[in-house]
Amino acid sequence: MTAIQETHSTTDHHHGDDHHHDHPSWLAHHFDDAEQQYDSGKLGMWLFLVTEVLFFSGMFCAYALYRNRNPEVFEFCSSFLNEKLGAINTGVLLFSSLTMAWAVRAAQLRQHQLLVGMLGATLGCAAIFLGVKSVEYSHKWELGLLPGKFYVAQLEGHHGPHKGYLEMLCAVPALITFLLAAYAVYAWATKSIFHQRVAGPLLTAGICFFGGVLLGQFLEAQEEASKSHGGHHEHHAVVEGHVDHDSHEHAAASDTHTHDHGASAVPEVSPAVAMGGSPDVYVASEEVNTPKAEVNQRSMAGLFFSIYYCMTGVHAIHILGGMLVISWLIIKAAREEFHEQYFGPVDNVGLYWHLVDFIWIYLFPLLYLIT
Amino acid sequence: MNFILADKVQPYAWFPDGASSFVPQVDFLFTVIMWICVLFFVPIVIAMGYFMWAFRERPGYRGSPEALHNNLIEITWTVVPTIIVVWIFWEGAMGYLDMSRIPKGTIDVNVTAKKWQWAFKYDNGGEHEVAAVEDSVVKELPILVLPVDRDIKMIMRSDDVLHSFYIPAFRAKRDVVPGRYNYLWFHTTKEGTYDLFCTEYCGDNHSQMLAKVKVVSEAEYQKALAKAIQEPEDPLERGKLLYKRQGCSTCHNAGAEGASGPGPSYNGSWGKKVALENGTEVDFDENYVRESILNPQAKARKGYGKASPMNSYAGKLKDEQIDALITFIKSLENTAAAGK
Amino acid sequence: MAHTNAHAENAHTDSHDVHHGHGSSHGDHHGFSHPMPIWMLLSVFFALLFLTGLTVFQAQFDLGNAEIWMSLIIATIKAGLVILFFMHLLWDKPLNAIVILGSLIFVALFLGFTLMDAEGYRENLIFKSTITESQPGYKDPATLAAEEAAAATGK
Amino acid sequence: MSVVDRPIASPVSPEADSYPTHHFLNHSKGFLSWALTLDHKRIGLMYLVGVMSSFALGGLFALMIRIHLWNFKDGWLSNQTYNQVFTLHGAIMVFLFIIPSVPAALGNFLLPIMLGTKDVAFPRLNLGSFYLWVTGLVLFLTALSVTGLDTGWTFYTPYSIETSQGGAVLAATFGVFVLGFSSIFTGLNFIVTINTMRPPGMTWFRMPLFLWAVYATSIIQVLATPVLGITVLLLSAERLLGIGIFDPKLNGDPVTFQHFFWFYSHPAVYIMILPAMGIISELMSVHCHKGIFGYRMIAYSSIAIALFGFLVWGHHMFTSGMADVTAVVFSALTFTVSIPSAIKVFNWLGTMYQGTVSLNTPMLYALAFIFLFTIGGLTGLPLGALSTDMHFHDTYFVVAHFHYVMMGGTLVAFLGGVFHWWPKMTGRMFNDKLGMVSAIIVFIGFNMTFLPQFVLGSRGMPRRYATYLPEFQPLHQLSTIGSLTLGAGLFLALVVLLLSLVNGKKAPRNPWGGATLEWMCSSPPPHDNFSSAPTVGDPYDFSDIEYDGRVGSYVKRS
Repeated sequence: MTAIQETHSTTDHHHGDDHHHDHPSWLAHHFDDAEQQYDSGKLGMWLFLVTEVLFFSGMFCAYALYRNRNPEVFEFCSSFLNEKLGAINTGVLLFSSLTMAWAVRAAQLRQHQLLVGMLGATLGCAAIFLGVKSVEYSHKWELGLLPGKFYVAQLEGHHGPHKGYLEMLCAVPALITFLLAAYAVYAWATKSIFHQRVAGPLLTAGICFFGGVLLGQFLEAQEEASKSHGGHHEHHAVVEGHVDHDSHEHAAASDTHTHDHGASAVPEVSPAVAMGGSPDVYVASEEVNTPKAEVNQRSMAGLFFSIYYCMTGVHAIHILGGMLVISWLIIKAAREEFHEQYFGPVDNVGLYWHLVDFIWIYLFPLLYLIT
Repeated sequence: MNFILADKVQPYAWFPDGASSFVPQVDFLFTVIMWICVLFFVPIVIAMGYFMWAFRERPGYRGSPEALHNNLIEITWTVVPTIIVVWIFWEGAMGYLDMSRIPKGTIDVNVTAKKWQWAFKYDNGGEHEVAAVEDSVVKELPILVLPVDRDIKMIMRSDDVLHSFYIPAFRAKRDVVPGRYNYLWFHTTKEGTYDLFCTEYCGDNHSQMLAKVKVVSEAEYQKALAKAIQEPEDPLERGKLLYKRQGCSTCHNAGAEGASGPGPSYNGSWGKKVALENGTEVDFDENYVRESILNPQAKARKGYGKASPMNSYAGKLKDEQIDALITFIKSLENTAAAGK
Repeated sequence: MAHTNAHAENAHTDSHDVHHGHGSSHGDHHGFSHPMPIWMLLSVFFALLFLTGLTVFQAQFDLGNAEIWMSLIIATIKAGLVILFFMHLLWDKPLNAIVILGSLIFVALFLGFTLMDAEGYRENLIFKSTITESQPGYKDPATLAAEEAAAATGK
Repeated sequence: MSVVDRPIASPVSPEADSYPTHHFLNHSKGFLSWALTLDHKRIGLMYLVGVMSSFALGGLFALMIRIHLWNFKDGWLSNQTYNQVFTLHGAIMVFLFIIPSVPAALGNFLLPIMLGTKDVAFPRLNLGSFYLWVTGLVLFLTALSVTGLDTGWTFYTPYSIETSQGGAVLAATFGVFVLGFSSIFTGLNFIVTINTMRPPGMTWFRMPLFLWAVYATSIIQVLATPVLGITVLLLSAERLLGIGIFDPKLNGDPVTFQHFFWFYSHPAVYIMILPAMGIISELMSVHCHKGIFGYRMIAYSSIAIALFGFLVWGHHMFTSGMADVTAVVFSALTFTVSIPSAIKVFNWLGTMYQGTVSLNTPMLYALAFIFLFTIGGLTGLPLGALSTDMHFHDTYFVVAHFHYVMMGGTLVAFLGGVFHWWPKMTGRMFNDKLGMVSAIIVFIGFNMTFLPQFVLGSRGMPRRYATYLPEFQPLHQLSTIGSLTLGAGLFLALVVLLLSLVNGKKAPRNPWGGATLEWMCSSPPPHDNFSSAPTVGDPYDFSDIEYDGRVGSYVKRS
């Protein structure tokens, strides 16, 4: 109810001012004045953010449910996510949020050049983020760390054959960057300030993507090195952690426990047997009786990666959407359309962008930092 | 209050006559609610009719635009219903807690629901029999035999999708959920035969996933138990039994009349080449039948690719049981030949 | 239009009396653009960076169950900073604040009830290990059922 | 500002009330002028046509079901077809008809006019959500034609994961996703419009109750629908990627899906019924020519229902093996929703008291609503009480209950609203006598269809059964006969409406004597509703509105 009284007081203040005869171009005909238009847009955007929050809440619910059910799986699997990359991406997104907020300020102060620059920076950060992400994804796919029933990982760390997922992921961005480059050439050829202002940031963003890819590959390679170096310790540690956690959670994960015994009583069986009986099984022969095997199967680790891909994937889609609208803003900004009367679009896209950041702020520790 | 009214209130006419310890509470509560509804509904309708008539638009009459608000009335018709629903809630919750608190020393029955048959396993390891029933869409149904005047507990699992275990006469219902156990208990009070339904939609033959519950005297129950553990020695007889007991009959026709139901008919294919969904052909022989029991999707018959998928019986049938089924299916070929 | 000078004062007013100014700024219609001072933007950004470093750092040690709460608390602080400053909720119409905070209440409801129920039937779950099923020592449903029954009547 | 272009204050002269030569219908011509229109009135009309035709489709399926059930076995449909038919009946009725019916069709047309604004806050978004709705429709038809959807409209896992009708499930879930966003954007649009665009004088408590109802509805649409979005998204991921979150084969939890689904779909029940209640509040006061009884109680109860509606979804899962405490809590919360609904019914009766009741088609539908909705509401009590629900859950008792609320409630109110505002929307009067006949036939047919189903349910007839025990046959046949009657009544209603377009006489400005703003502008309204912000009075002050024989319309004494 308070909400209602509140708006009652705040929205009652466009007394029949007869502006609507001389409507400026940026003021829609059905609004009385700039502030009404701005307030409407903003409230609308906040409501949209509410829907986004609830949209993601579904996946957070799934996460909480299954992490609570078998924590050891989440511990074990998150050791396959590269903390460094996650942290870098967090930083990148935070910086993009800064530039976005700054862009709003620039729009309000009619600093058109700065506005374009800030939007461009935001776009670039988004591109870097996606670049790093595609490295993460492709790397996991090659390891067979796939969602649910496609999960086929061998945990002895050995790679499958190089399948070139990364190249696939890079194909489209490459094409786009090429087109943007062409556009940029055209812009400078025609010496059109407007086109230059637009092409510059977009092209930079395109290049940033590959910057992100390189960065990602570099860090991933480092990780590999450290793994293969102290790799044995790594896994040992994980297994230890798993075991004593299990005894920790004795009451909770009692089911797991009984099956532990069942499994450890079992003599070694050939992968053929393991494969044959039920299509869901995917375990290397030498793993069948290790506690790790409990976790390394489609119904356990597979489930974790399902959740991982759903959350990060949907988030990545939101980033893509954000990039589209930011590019649209860049075009408007290049036309110098924004001023203290009319900066709603920048402000609202900003809100959206901050929400995307907001979500990632939770995703990062929940997925990458489980010990 | 319950006790005061319980004997005054006749069991509700529309209900099937009850046969479990839950019946009095449920029927009592429902009857009371029904009367409450009547007490609200009838006056509302009468008032509606009367106002329609008394205040109808007519020459020379103009109603007064007063009477827009009356705190006393509005508070009354807020508070009174509130009190009533609080009571209803309380009654309902108490009854429910009785239903969900399982007493000790129950007779346990393992219930396994699968598309589209109920399978019952008594605690001596014996399994239900399938018998002919009249007044039903299905000619033969699984029969669950229970002793009268005992606490019975159902331990329920599902092999495939959601089902729901419902015996109207017992006023008892519980979903059967794959991936977990659900429990249901009741106290049988009256001998007789009662209907058992699946009330959670489970696909093509959902409406034929029925069974009969036979509540009998202790002695007859013991007889039934003894009967339940035996499987005939003769493989053919045994095959016949398993064909019904394992629920093959719910999808696969075995009679001389042509294919019916979601699965291909067993009839008259033995020894012939049968076309597969993947375009190839295969000999319909022991090997094929065995494989189709253990890994049904491997070689689906032509035209059954879209049929609702059958689950593997690996780990559910002993080897000799599979042999018995094969013997039975083999025998069908001969009957069909005799038919020709 | 003749609003630009009217705006000129507002634009540079420091955010705090903007906060108060809002309710009363009905007279002029253009008091709605409140540029954020750069120092504020920057300090918020560095605060966020610091907190990120902090969660990564605290993730080094195994704090057991406390760990998830730690990282959630830090994440919430970061989220709060983003919402309050980058999204200007601090100076926004109270309605918008109510809207977004309200949504969090409903998220809590959703997660709360769902998890509450899931926790309730947890002991009834049949833990499906896709390995053990296809191997010797695999228990057939009946014996499992018997065990479960014993467990259930025991409790 | 001159007095003349303030509709409410203008002294009504005959010519002012004659059929306007220029209005939103002939404002611009050509297909594109409709397909790309940003005018909320035209969008509303397009929605109206859309939801009515999808209702016809769903109704067709309903009749197929009833006819199939005439015999207890060997009906004219195979089990498989029957399952697909009831699935599509449910899915189409819920997602394509009921949810958009009142808010999107009538709401779009009326909200800005009742509020006294030129348009909704985001006209483009408005048109966009209409086209999202169309996309959803197309996807559903694909699901229908490609392979039949057979999961039930609830898409319960794991059946929806295992069923061989994979293509249909994907098409339908994606359709639901799109329709969800259509409904979200509508709600968002309405909330913003009501919050920021009310003209001077239109305070919260001067808003017609229909707007309160739509506002409450919009809150639900914005808060609940996203969860449906993610649910169906995860479901389609189940089918495409086998993620296993809801799949017991992979240790997923099928019951979690039910929580996800009902967190939306129970509040959705109030998306369906709240705007209908709003319509009834308008109809009762206008056709009784008397202010609504207990305005604030009704307004508050709308909001209360909207919020409490979020706390009760668990009662759809009482038999799923819930923990006792959860079940008891949900049951308790469930009863809290019943009170506000009861209050509304009493207030509508209070409105009739000492009014001037003019019996016409809309009023008859309104009275039918009160009758049917009361039954629907009261039969909810044994379903909310835990022990009795154990018996009734998933039986025909539930089917009858929600048809009394959804169809006897929402549909009947929707029809009443369509008849009530038809003159305003089309500028034509319909044949009132025939209209009343249709109302009576619908009323009789409806009760004949669904009263027997209460008995069937309490005797233990489970829902979604293609065949049933012979003992149930007589009641089923009665119900089938009823459904045919009902169909006839609805068809008659449609005929009445369409005839009015052919030979209906031109509608005056205010045929019923309403006091809300939409009756102050011509029928049909001009392109942008009000040439200037109208002055707003009490929407339920009928004291100075009286019939003027010269113009054949109600006018405001000035």
